[in-house]
Amino acid sequence: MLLSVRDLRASYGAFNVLHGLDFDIEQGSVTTLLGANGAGKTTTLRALCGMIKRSGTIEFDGKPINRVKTEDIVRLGIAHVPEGRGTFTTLSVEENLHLGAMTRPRGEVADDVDRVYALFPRLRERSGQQAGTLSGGEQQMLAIGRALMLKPRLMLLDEPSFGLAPLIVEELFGILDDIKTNMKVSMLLVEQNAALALDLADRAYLLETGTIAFSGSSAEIRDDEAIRNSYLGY
Amino acid sequence: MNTSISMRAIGTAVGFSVIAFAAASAQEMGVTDSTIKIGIIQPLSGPASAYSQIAYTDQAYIKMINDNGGVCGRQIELILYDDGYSPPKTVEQARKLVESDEVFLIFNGLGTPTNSAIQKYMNAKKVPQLFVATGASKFGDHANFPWTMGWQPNYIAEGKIYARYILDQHADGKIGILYQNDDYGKDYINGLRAGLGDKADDMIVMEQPYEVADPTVDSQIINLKSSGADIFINIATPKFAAQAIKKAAEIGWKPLHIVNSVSNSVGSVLKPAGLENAVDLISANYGKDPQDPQWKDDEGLKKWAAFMDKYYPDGDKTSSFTVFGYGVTQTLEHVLKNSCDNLTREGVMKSAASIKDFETDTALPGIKINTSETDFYPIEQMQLMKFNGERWELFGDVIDGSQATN
Amino acid sequence: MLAGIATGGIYACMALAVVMIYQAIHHLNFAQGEMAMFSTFIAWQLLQWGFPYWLAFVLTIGISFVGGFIIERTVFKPIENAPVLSHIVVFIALFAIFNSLAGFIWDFTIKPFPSPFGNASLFGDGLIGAHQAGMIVMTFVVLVLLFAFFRYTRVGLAMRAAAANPESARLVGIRVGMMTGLGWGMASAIGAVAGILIAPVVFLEPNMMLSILLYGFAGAVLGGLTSPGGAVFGGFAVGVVENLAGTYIPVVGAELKLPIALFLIIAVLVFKPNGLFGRTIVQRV
Amino acid sequence: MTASQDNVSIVTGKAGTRPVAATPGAIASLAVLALLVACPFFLKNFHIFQLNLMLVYAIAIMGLNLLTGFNGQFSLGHGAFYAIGAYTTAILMDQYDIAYFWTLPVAGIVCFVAGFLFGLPALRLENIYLALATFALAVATPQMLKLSVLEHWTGGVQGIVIFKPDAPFGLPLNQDQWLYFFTLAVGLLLYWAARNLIRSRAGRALMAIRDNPLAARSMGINVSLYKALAFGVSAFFTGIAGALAAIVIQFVAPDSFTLVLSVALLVGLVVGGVGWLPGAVVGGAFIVFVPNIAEEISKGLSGAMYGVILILLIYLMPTGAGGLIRTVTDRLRRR
Repeated sequence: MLLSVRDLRASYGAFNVLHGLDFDIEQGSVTTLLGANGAGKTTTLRALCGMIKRSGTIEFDGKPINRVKTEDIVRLGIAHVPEGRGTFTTLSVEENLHLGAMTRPRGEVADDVDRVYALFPRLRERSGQQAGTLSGGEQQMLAIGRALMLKPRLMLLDEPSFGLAPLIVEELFGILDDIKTNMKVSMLLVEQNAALALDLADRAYLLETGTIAFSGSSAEIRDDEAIRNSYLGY
Repeated sequence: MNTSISMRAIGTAVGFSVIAFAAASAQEMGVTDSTIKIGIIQPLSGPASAYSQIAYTDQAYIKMINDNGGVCGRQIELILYDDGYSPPKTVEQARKLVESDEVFLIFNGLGTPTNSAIQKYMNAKKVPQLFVATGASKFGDHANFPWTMGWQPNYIAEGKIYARYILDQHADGKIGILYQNDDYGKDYINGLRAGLGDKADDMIVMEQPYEVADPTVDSQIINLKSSGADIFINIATPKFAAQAIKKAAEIGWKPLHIVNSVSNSVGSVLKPAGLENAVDLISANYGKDPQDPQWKDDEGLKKWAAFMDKYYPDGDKTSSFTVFGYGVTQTLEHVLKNSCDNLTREGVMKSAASIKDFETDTALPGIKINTSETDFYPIEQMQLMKFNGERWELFGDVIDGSQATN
Repeated sequence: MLAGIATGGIYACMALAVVMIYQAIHHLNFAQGEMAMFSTFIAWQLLQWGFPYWLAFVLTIGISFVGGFIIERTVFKPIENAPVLSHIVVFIALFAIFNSLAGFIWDFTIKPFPSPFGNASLFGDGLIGAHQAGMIVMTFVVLVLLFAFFRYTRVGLAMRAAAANPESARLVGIRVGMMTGLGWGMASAIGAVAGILIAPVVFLEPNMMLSILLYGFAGAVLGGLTSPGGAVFGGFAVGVVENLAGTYIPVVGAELKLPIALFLIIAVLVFKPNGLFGRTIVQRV
Repeated sequence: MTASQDNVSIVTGKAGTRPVAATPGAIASLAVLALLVACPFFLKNFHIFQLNLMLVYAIAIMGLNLLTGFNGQFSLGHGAFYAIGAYTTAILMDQYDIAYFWTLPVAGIVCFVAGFLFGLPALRLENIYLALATFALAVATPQMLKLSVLEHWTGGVQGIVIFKPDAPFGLPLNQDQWLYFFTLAVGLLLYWAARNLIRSRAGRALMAIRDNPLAARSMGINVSLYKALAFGVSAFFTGIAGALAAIVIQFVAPDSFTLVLSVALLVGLVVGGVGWLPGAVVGGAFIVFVPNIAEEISKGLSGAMYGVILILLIYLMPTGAGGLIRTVTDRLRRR
């Protein structure tokens, strides 16, 4: 098991958001967290990375990381593509990519940048531009490209489709699928768009007000009409 | 400035107060059988804190008085407060001294705006505001403010002395002036213009002000040079005066350079500016410069040096501030001694207003302190001097600023 | 005009230091001038103890760097989550502490500070002296070094990232606290250079930086807080404008040259809110 | 002012955002008020004078708080409005023999106009640029006051000396006591006005602009007008404080209104609590008393002591006294 989470709890100040989550992510698989707004999906990702206070056990590759600081969790190979993309808007596209490989040896970086450009040709065209001037879709690509620069073992993706046009979303998920199959990067995907997420994911967890309401393989969930109607609304 | 209404009103208030004297009790506020309580308010922090050496010298001198048995058989208890050169704070501290600490008098407050802020209060309370450390001419107004007295020569008088020198020696010169943009600078200019009389407008070709907040006066000096002036009157505080002297030399401007007495200390102005740059400077003074070798064997300065070693070893012996503090506190000692048999606030003011030919250890030979009921300006004499690259050389007679008036 | 350039060099020096710390912490540090002053006193003390000039110079920069780093890590770490205004108040507190300490240790009388470039008059009938020229050259050298550092080194990039978006910076593994500390250290070191260069002109004393910092701010803001080159230009521009205002505006010009200069700067900002050379950030959602 | 009004403000930071249990806050504010009223009868005149200054600074901080705490605009230059208020009063009293109490509204209105006019161009400036603009204002103030062309009115560096009023109607109070109560009354009146302002539609608009200017604009709020008005109102309060200061200190001079004053007001605001009106009294107390405490500790290092005290206070209460009280009451209630 790549990541194994037991009894994860987190709160914002006095306000508890997660009430004890258990879930696992297998090596090389894509897992998705589904649920309504406010169910605690983003909070789960932030808790995993140590960006908010959390309790419970989180084991990455067999090692507990629940006391490790965000900066060091990154060094273990967990890349987080945060909500709102988190690009460095004042820096250039290329600099953003370089930042993704901050924790890795310098020598390999240039090749990796090329690899990301191969994946996202649009970024190559705009390599010298300020990231803030990119379109929403391009910024999302940049965020994912930056995460790849880490050569991550696990990628946490927070609503990559948010605010993007359908065509762009389709392109993006195509690339994610590519990353999954060709680069063998494990992913934990948070999505509003359940249909899209389930297509990509192997396994899904359904989050309801800070607890896991249901879990199963993507296929199981896709085929369960009751769940689709009551939780996913499609 | 139209403050005539308030001035008159204050005069009336003071008139009433004279009647109240009679009621003064035998033991004056701030005086006991064994102590006299005195307050000092000076900027110990903030932008004017360079002057704090004066306060610490005052303090050290009073310690010396106490060690030598005090005055009038009493020890002096000194309370030193910081006003940061902010008038509202001065008011607060003065009220604290008068109403809470109940001091006998407030001595050697520093600064024009700060002393202005409490002048009326002190006079209404009838507490002596003695020997304020500013040369503004307003602090010698015996008619309206009988409880306030200055000490050093006032700036207007000094300005007149320079004017007379210029008229005597360089009557066809073109004058460029650097001045601090406040009452201190303007008093000098007023004195200078009064001294030059009708010729003032013809002779003064440029006046360049600077603010205390300015980082340098470099651009002012460049502008003065380009104005074609051949007499440069430098009315600046030590830091800016030193900058001006240095800059003038750097840009090769060699006018007849007169530097005001506030900034003629060899140690704290001319040395930083470079002694070679200061050759042929003209100034006027009333006190001895401790850096000047001609006073090496001077009795007065030896006493001062011994005092510094013993009571204020951290003090800067090259600074004119410590000389100033010594002189002014010595004058206070003199006044207190003369009022032992009437140790009241009124008695102290009377004795302060009847000093006859008193010479402090640090005053130039021949400079005597004289006051009377109608003369609240203790030091009025100065002597001109020229810098020879090493020390000041006095020349001419001791000039009485009040005589130079005409 | 030339007279303005002479003083402008000083402002440019300080403006550069201001921009540096702005890059690192996204605040204007009101205590920066006092820190620079304190560094300069350290240099002065070293010289008094007989150190050769350049050794003292390098040592001072080193001490200042470490000092700035330590201040950030000790004073600001505990309140990193406090509101911006609380930080500003702590800047003010630091200002008071440095000013008071310097006065206490070295007293308030002015001290001459040597110039490595000498005081010879170079050109313009002595309007620009050797020291002024040296100062301007030094400013440009520092500028180029900084530019290279931020543009071409990893640490430089990491520092920029940490300042631009601390949360994202953490997510790529940058130790943001460390970067802020480094930023303080560098700003403090540059402040030391500025102080050492300025002191020969204005004389060393605890209040020497008070007004220079204001001009430095003005220059930095005029040039654009994101642009070190702009800051240098802004510094010179402030010096020139101030001097021209003093010379050519009748009646109140001489007395009000500083307010007039500031007024002009604000007028520029009203029309160009990011400064003359500041990058405009187009944010698309 | 009723007790219940007070209580809300003590407990919640942003007035009216949270309903709260009545008693502890009401008792606390009544106690503070009672103490403020009783003080002059026990203290020496000098201490009354200090408390009076504290109230004056508190009023000025209240004005600054309206701008910074409730409208999110930053000012390092409020000393300028304080100065304008003080000079308005001083000139009116000195040159035109106008009674001191009439000068207050005039000073307020003059400052309102000045603040509004300054606010208009400042609208285009955000954060640091606004800070610089107001900083420049603070630096320019003493120089403007010194201007020789204005010397006829301002008295130049020498300043203006004015008279301290006696208690009217033969009240058995000395000058200091009377002025203290006068200031207290003006302060309470302004406090009442400020609280009502914050709770009014206009107040909500101001806070909406602070929290999210874009959203506020889309809600149909005229952001520019409100921001300029906020500057004006804030200057009105601070100007009245300046006017009171002139009367209490009996003296105005350019050196009274340097950058140090503006900085002190900002420090007072933060120490009292940004966005918490009663915090102004705490801030006022800080401005008046902490430098004295620092001086007591060490003469030579008073500045350093002041800085250390300030840093410790910020550690103790990073969001000022207001924040501290909020946290404490929150904790008490949860118990």
